[in-house]
Amino acid sequence: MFQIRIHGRGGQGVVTAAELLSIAAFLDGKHSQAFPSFGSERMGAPVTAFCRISEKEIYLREPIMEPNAVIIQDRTVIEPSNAFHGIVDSGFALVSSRAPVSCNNKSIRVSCIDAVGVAMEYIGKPIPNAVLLGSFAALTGIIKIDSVIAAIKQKFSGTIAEKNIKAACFAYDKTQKGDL
Amino acid sequence: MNKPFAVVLDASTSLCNKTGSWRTKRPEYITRLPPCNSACPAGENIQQWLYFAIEGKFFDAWKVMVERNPFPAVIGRVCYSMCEKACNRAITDGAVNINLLERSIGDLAIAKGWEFEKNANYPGKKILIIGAGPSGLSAAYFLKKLGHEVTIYDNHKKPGGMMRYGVPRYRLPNNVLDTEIKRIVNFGVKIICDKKIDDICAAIKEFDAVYIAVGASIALKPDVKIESGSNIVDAVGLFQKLENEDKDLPYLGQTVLVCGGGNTAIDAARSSLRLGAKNVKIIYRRTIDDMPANENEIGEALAEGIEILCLRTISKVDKNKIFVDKMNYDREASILSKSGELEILYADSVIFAIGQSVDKDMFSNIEGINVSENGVIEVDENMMTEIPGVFAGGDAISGKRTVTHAIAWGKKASNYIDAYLRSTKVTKPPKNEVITFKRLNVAYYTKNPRKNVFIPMDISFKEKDTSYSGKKIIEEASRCFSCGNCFHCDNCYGYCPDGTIIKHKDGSLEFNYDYCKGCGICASECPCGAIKMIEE
Amino acid sequence: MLCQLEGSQAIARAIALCRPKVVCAYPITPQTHIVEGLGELVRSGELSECEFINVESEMAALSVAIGSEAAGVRSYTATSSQGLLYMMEAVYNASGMELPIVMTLGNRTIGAPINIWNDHSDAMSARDAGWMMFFAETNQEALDLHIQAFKIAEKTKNPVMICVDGFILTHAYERVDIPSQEEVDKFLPFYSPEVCLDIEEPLAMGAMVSPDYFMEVRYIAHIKQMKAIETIGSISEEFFQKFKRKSGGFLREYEIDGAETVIVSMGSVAGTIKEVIDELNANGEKIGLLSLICYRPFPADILNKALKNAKKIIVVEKAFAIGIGGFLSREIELAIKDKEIVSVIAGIGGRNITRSMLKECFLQKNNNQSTKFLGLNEGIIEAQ
Amino acid sequence: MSSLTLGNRIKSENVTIQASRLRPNTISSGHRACQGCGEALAARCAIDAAYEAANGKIILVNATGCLEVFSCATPENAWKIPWIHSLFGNAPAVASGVAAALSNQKRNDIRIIAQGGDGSTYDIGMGCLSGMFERNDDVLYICYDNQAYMNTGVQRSGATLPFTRTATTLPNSKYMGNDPQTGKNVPQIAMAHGIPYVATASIGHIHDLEQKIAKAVQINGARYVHIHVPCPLGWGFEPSKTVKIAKLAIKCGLFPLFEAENGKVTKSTPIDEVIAVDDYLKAQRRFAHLFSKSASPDPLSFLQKIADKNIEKYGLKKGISNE
Repeated sequence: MFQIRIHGRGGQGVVTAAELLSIAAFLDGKHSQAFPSFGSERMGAPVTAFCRISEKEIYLREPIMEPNAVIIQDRTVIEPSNAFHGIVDSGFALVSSRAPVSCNNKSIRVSCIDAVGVAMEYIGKPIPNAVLLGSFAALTGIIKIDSVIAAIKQKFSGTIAEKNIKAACFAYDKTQKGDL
Repeated sequence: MNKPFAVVLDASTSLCNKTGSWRTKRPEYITRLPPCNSACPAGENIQQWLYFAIEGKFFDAWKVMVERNPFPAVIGRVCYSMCEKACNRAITDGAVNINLLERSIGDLAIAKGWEFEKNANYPGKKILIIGAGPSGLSAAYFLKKLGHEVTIYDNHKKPGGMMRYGVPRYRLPNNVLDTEIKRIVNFGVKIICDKKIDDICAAIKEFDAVYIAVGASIALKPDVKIESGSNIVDAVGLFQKLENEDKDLPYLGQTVLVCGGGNTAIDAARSSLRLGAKNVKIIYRRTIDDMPANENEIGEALAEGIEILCLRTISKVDKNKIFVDKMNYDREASILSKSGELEILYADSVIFAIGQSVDKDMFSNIEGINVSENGVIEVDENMMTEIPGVFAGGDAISGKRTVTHAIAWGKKASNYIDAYLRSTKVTKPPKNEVITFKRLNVAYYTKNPRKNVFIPMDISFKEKDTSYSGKKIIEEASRCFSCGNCFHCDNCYGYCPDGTIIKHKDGSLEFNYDYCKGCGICASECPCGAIKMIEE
Repeated sequence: MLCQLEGSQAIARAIALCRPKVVCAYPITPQTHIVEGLGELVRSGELSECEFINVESEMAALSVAIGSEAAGVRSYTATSSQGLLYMMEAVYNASGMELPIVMTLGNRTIGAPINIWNDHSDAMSARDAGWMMFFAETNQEALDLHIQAFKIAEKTKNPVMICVDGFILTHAYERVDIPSQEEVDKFLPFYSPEVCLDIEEPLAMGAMVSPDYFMEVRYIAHIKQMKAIETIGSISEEFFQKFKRKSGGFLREYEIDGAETVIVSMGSVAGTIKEVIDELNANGEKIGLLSLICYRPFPADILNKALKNAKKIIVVEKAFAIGIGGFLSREIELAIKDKEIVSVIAGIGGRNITRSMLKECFLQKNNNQSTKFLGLNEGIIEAQ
Repeated sequence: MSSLTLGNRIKSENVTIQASRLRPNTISSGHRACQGCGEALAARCAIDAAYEAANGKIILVNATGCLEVFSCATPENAWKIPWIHSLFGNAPAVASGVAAALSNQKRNDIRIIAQGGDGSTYDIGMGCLSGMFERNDDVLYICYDNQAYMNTGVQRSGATLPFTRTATTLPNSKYMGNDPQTGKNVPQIAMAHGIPYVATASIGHIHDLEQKIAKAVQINGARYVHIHVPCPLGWGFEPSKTVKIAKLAIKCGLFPLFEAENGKVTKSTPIDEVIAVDDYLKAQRRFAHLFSKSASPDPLSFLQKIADKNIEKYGLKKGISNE
């Protein structure tokens, strides 16, 4: 089972990111489970969402405390959300950040992408989730980029879907190239 | 259907709950005596005939009238209308114009040629009636109705008595009177005129009973000092001469003073105008509101320019100089007194219309028929004289001398005579309680003030046609409050919170005491006081 | 059709497949996504011939459903927590009038203190209201239960409440198999009640009932609901036949054969418990799980049979009554006597229930405490 | 004869349905209302009128209260038409539900009426009522206003008049009955929702009441008719006086009869002859303390001012007609 935790702020599409991840995994033929950190979601407040991906049916309902990967949509939440907490050895941390980010646990593979910058360029809004998912697909190989695209298509429609797909693909390619 | 138990119920199942057991008082439909009926000397069921008139059932209305009065068209013209004075509507917006309605329906009967319904031949007794005035004719009609054979003798040229000789023609045209008398003749009553009764005792032997209804034909002498050379006329004498088209009419002159307050006084005044007088005044002791004459008659007299001088009595007539006392009248205490103030009037003639008395001479040689000092024939409580089988009635025995009273006497006499002939007694049905204004809910009646009809007329002896026709009869009759008698307004039915009143197809109403809780809203909201709450 | 859907959306789809004619609700977290989803399905026309009514309160929400159901059409509402309390008078009313309304309860605790997170306090507050109550373990089950719910309700003339853990299920994206409209139509016939407000056959519903009849009314309701156990079983069986999926019914057993300790729980926590059992049994423990789906009517006999061989029963329950303790554990005692029953109060007000907590709890022996509070922060308690 | 009585044996126009031999009697005899109950009378008048206007296609939703209790208690149901009682405070919402169901079935020919007393209308059911109004649901709501909680023994409601004696506003040395600074006006609140039709009516004027109900029934959307129903028990007068008291309330101006469409007063029923409020108040024991020897005249003048204001506001001397 692969467990992903997503950190960000209300309004950045954190829960959507988890949802898209779970849909992408589903489209890959896997079992997946996405759920938010429950609460009254207020714009700007730190938000966490979770996603489990497995070959088998998933029973577990506890929050993800030992993720295989974290996706951090806003580097400023790392501290308040204790975003690197519990990541398994050699786990992934994908951070939306222009500047490099470091982690005390050196076994964690930290990658940074200026997801907001890419989002502004492709989508015109500072919503980095599609960019990060593209990058995540490339980084971990847990989900296929085609499934991410299909998930975005399922969730959104029209030009919004197109723009997000372009952004995701751009990030995927960039990550594939190791151009982070 | 599998309904949830107890929570879901079929419609109208409450009907099995007989809430009538809650009741401590029970409403009942009653009839109270309307004041008009109560006031009518003839005992006409006015409220009932108005009820039919409202429905446009004029024949039914007329039938109700003639149950008590064979002269609707006449009475509709000459009655003093006690009914209207008693009418509860008088307190709000004017009495129902009962008199005019009676005339209108009476005229309709004449126009339509309605006749009395002949009863099955009853082997009755033979009855002689002396006098074809209102009382005699009325008694004849009612006795005939009871199945008797009736003959009337009258010493005048024509039957009618005071109806013919006491009322001027412009008020009661001959054709109206003739038709209504003719109807009685058609009914089977034999009338023989120009017949002198020389020996009433002999006549009695021929008949099983006799009814003396000779009226009061002698004008009362006024208690006034009259100097010689004064021109004094009695009203009844004047009318008789007019009726007989006598050339030898008394001289009235230009200025006429009439003394009296009844219809006769008004008639005399108005007749004077018609006979050429220019200046006619009526002198009356009390106020105009106290005058017994009909409101309409007074109104018309005033309209014709007749002046009514109230609170005055004549003390002396000296040729054309009339000495008048001014009076004080305390209506509440009913005290009339001289004020001490004097007045002198001038007139070419003075007509007294102050009443009549019985012709004493008529019975002076008959033992058993006594005329009292008051000028009336003495009778016992059964209207019988000292001679068994000889009855007397009408103006001859009463002080209240109106056509209506006379008709009432006739009806009354018929009952006593019939009882005498059958050797039974007259039983009077119990009189219902008279309904007072307080018991009415007048708010339920649409405001509709009385319209008095004054048609400007040329001053002649021709009657003016004020009779209502169909629609107007209904309109005016509809002003009736129907005091004390259900008129099917459905208030009780509609206001009952428990829906306990059953309304039948014919509109009649019935309490369903199974459900009536006795709240009394029905009685409380009845406009006419025709429901009474009675303790269970 | 397999889909990856949020629980609330899955429920909304299930409801839409049942073709309700009236849907009404008042927003309350965590129920909101369900009615939002339905609102959208109605607006898009996917759920056609359905009146979607935005009401002013939960009281009105259930009252509208009472009205429409009484008028003879399939009606649905959803709520949570305080909303259920606010409509509670109507909750009793709907069952008292035998109106087969289906309601989703997105389970959330009850304040004060105000708290929007999951536990079963709200459901427990309505446990005696005469409704049938079912708890979903997964979103798939939630979906399936709703389809069964209308059939159960309409057949037994008893309203049905489907309890779905707030956030944990309502907000979780999972794989669900959504049946086709044809399949659902075959399973759930057109609703045509025998008794309703009908001008052709006027009846009065909701009469006042005096002491002369009231006890009988309640007795009959009790007997009817106990009898409904048969109906629930057969409908679950029919569902399995038609949809080839075991769903609904009374309880679900996991590793129960030979289990010495049997865990009893309701709702989504069963998933985590299963993971814990797998792990512990791999190490030689003999633990099984009995996930109770049908809470009302309380299937005591069925539970009794299922728990017959257990030596110890641990009831993991997400609600308790102040002043006495767990509800479910006490009711389990009705089903089975003379067994050690431990009540574990867990997840109150949204407190996480983790594998490690459960593991520790299941392994604890010689327990003198009959009621335990899972994950209680002793530090806070002491400080108070 | 008169057009002011309920019936007229001669004319067929301007007579009430209540006078008709074939009136529907939607509420049957055998119900358990008190003797002289104004509400029982009003209910039959109103629902019969509605029944006629809707060709018999009526469904009733009843809030808890006197009317509900006396009309439908196992095993006896007085209603002739489909009827449902749910709760005290939810009748408008239940009616909305019935309306939704019927609208769904394309049965807009069936008209829905919700009804309740002033307690359920003014107080406990206000939220549901406002919601029903605001959504403009196709429901006619009838409030039978007897100005207190009669079913529970005459306690004060939001409709209780100033200075009224009720079981919870007993006059004593400090208070002259109900606090005059309290209370609300639901017809005005209904109008503020801008619903198509609002009217006040009284059992003191059945012609007017029937016309208003008939009109209301035929309008689509949310409608509100407020009927003044004197209560012999709660107000303290002889059961036979129910209709009289209702008439006095109209005549003195304390209960104005008017109609409003889309939030604006369009018509008012003129008073023939305005009377002083005293004539109305002194006929009832609930105001007896205002007429005791030691009573201050202030409460009476306060109530007179309310009446005067009504007369002015609704043009009751001549009546308004903007039709």
